[in-house]
Amino acid sequence: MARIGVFICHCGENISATVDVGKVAEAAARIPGVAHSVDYKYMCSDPGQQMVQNAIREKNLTGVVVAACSPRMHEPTFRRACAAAGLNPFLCEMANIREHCSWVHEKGDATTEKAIDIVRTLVAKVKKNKALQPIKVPVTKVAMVIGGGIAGIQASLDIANAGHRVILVEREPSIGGHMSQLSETFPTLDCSQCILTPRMVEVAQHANITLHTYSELESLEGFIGNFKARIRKKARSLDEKLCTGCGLCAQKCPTRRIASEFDAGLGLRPAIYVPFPQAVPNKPVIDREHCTYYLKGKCRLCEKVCPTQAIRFDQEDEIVEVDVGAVVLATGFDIKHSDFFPEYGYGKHKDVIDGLQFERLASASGPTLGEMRRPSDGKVPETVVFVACAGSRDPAKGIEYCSKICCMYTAKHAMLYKHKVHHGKPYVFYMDIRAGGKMYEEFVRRAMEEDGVQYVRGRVSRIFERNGKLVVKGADTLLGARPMEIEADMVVLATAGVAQAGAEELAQKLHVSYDAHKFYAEAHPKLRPVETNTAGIFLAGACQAPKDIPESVAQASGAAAKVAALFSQAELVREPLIAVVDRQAPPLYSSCVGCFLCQSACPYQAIEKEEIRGRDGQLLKTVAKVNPGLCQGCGTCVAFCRTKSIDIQGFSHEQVHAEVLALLNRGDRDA
Amino acid sequence: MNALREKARELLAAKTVQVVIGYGRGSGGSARAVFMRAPAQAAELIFDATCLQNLAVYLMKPEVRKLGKAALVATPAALRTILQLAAENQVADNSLLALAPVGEDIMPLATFAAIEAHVAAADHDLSAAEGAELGKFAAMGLEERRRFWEEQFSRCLKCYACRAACPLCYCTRCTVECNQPQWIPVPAHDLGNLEWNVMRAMHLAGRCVNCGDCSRACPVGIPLYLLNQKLISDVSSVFQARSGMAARSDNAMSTFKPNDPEDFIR
Amino acid sequence: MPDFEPKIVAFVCNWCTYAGADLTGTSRMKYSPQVSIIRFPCTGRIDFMLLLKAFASGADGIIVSGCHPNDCHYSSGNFHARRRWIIFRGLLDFLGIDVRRVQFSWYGRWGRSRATSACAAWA
Amino acid sequence: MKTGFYPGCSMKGSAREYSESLLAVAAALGRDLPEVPDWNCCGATAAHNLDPDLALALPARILAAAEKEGMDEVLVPCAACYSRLSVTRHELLADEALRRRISGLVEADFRGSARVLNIIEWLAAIPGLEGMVKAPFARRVACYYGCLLVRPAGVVNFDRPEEPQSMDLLMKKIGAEPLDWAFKTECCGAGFSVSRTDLVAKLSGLILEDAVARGAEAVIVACPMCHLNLDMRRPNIERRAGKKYHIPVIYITQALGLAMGLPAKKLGLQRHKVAVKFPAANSAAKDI
Repeated sequence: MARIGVFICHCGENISATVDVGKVAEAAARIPGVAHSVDYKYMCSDPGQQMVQNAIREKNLTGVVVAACSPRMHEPTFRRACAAAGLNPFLCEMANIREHCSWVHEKGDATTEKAIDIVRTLVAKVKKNKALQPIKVPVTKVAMVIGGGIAGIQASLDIANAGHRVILVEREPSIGGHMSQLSETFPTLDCSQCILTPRMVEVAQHANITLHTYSELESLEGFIGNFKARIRKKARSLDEKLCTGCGLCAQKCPTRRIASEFDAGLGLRPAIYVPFPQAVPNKPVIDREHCTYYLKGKCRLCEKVCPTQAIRFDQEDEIVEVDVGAVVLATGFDIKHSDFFPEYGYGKHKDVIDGLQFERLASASGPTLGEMRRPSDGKVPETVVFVACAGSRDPAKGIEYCSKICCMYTAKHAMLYKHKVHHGKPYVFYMDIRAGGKMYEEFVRRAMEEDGVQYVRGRVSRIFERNGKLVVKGADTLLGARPMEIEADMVVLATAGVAQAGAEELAQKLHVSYDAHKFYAEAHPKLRPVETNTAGIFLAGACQAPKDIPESVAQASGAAAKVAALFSQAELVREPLIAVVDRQAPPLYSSCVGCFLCQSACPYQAIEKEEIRGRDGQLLKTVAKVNPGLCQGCGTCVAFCRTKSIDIQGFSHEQVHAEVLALLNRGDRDA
Repeated sequence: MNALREKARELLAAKTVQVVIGYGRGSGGSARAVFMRAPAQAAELIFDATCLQNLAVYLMKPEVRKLGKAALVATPAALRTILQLAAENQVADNSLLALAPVGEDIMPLATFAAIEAHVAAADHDLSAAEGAELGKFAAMGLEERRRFWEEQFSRCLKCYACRAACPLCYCTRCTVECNQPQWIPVPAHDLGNLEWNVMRAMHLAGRCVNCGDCSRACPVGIPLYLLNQKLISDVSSVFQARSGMAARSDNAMSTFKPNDPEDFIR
Repeated sequence: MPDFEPKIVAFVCNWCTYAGADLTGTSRMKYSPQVSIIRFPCTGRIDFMLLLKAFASGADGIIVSGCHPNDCHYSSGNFHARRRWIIFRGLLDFLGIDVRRVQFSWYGRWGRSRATSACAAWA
Repeated sequence: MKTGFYPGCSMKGSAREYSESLLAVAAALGRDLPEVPDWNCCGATAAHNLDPDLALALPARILAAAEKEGMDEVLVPCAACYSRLSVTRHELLADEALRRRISGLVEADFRGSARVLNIIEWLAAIPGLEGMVKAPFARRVACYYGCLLVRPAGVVNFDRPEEPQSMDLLMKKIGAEPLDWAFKTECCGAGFSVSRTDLVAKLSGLILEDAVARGAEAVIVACPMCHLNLDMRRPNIERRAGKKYHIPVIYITQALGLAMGLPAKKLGLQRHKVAVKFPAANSAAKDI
């Protein structure tokens, strides 16, 4: 027979002002199964909790109902109090007679009646509660970071420095990401390589970090703490141990006219190449689509000149299997290129370039070794027009969001241009300047006032070539939308930041949700920005949305902290409010008939197939089984299952059924 | 009919199947299910307008499964049932042989792919007459409908013959038998009958293949097919989903589309 | 029947609507005491059998409310629920039960206007 | 597939040659174009400045008449009428209450079953146009779409709004060499032709200047308003620019007619202000 304790709180007078708490206590005492019913001014206070604990011990209660505020407020408090008194915390329920009763109704019998209804409902529920133990899941203390840009590097270093092993997977031949392509960075004009390469070297030399470059994630199974990842190490056609990085092969390689991805198509590279001088690892890769040997079976010059015979033409892709406990997604972003804009000539005009291409022109390791020369004829451009919001904030083009970093790098570009071409005339067409970071506004102000960049508030409607000049048609909305035409030598489009190519496929491999623009979805935009809805998978950097370097680094450290917290305990402890498929004695073994229609109802792929075999190993039945690590306790499968074979702890069939009947004032047994 | 008998005798003689489930002549001119084990018995097989029962129901009975691989004389409804059972992981491919009567001769369908192709060829939507009958209900007033069904359900004995006849009611422990909590009241009073019939219809939503056996089995003649046809027409018109068309298909009720209509939600 | 007091049961999800109801409390908005709330982890957990059981046990009106599509804490519970509600409502109407007695909604905040209008709609 | 023809006021007035050339080409292609019975003015820019309901009612009445006549689509050669009819059809199909109210106003039930086609869509849908070419229109041409034919993109969605190609492709089919120029969709001054002719002189002048600078021998248009500004306002353009422009402006239907070997008289070429003459070098169409 149940022995339930009911504790009614006055909450000072928040409850007692409109609810006759004495009457509720009396009514509760009369409910069958209630062994103790008392009211007190402040249940959540220490003396209040003492009352609950004493009652549990003295009357060895089998369940507790605290009629007070919302469970979202003090459920943990009272559950901890019950646990301290030896009662399983999941045998304690809150009856919300404040937010849902005393505060929202006038003083009167109806309000007190409702309070009694609520108490009776929760007493009925608590009689059906079961003692539950928290779920313990082992944790593999190895983290996998996907993406070797600044976010991935920072996350890897932080996790490694917290004493855990890290596997960093980077798709390109070298880590560094877009930051390695930049010339200088706002707002301090630090040289990008100077502040990045030490971190890259630190990653390569860190004992805890295993670096897989020119590699991609093949698949990921498992759940938080127990992922199994398969990484495809694409064949570099090189034995990395023998290669000393001398670079002789790249110098001698005859196939030299391949557009360099690192130089955003402006510079050229050979078929066997190291993307940039400070690459980590500084080991070349053979581009099999352009290498003459792979196309026509001839040449093999690199093999001949290589002092350590490190070239391996027959090398195959290799699959590496690793167990990891957490994954940090830091795959970064990409930008739209000039061929996306019809009004700017669909990429026809050579001197209409995008932001990354300008960075390469300005960079000392760029195709023009840092000299400001335009791609078409190598002349120094006298007049350069920078177009902000090229594609961003433009619903007609399907990119309605602001890409956040273009105002800042456009100001930086204009400033760099002026520093290199003192007599040059830079114009910036903008809609609104968004310089919200620390020292950002001052930086843009400096570009305007000290470097004489001509800021024109208005959109560029069309760019076309006319006798050697790029005619930029726009309007100056601060001067009465006066149409203006600028004959420019070069135009730099600050194009929209978009998701990386392949972001969607990677998200599908990890079951991580993403938005319409293929940016990964954070668990909560404000309160859980570095987590995803998939337990154990975290986010850092621009793969979640376009953002600048300081924010990416901050998010990377945030994600690393989450991973370190996850790895800080031997086992992962989770609330046991999850679904369970019933099991029974043979021959039934389970009421589940194995239709598995529940699998498509589960958003977390938490329902697996379990084969029940007889002692002779013969397959008797295939039934559903819930993976406690993955199930988040939504209960969608529970309401779907026809035979009610799957039930959720904390909101079980019996509990909610009892609540409905009790609320409508009918006894349990009245069938 | 003799093509059928010939085929059955040949299958049993060659032991390709252990039992042929077909129709035999029952009492009073009706047809009843027969289970042929020996080649000679094949002569009893018949197939004419009286053979309506959906024999696929026997595929789920343990007693029949024990007999080994079965060949089944399959009406279109039975073929749809086999595909729906396949979609619910209850029957495996190549574990049965469907004999689909086409005019005078018999089309053997050994794999789900063959059954799917055969099923796809014909039209399986609700017939015009069935649609019209549903329309008649829609035209009725709310009160008129309530009285109609109240009267129908008042005659329900809770004998659960409809559950026994339905090939898709194969759950080993049906929720009706669950008493902790007592979902469906045991006595055959009005509220209990309503809850049972609503639950039966809802549990067949997106699954029922409209074979009509539930209504034929009901001793008190409640037009149960109307409930299922109503849900079939809703599921197909609102979700464009049709059960029993493919061996591997998502269940309409356990999947969703982001743009499902929600005009009734405030 | 002016003094007839309808008994309304509200099946709500723990995240948007329950928190919304709490918020309605903290802002001291008033609504009829005839409405009582039962908490579920998600609208996906609300079983049509419970709505049936509530009607059979004497509830006069039912409110079922959860998070707005795309806001679901479990990402798709409300989408599944919506699909079931469409079919369940169709069946109830077919059986002659007045579907206005069951109000489905996505409640960000449980405003007084919503609760009372729900009762009014019932009456 | 029954195709109706909505001429609109300009085709019976200042742009008669557009209608003549269209009907000549249609006859040669064996396509009959029955006019929409009892058609009325489409309201052009005047209507939606005055009253939004009027701006919807006029086109709705036209389309309702076409639907009653069983027309599946209506060819609307004038870009302004095309824009008004397609915007109206778009808005009324999107808002059921509005559709009922406007149908009530014009006492005709607008259903929206008839699609609205512009001249290029209609021509592009005719198979084997190349086969009909007897004398290829071997000229360097600047295809001028004007601002209404391809916009607003959401409603019209017929070609790329910023950098359209459809007229260029059609001209290529009949042997012409369409130039890549920058004023394809720039405004010619449109309705300001009467009130602010100076503006038209400037805007249309810029268009002609760019076309001539790139070596175009003719400007091809598909809208009576553009033709009027580029052709009839030529004296104003020349006076403002201080130089002569001899480049002729012809409708796409006229160019097609010439390529099909139809006589210039039937194409109404004699009605143009700027003589349709081409330099002697390539002589497909002699001095007319």
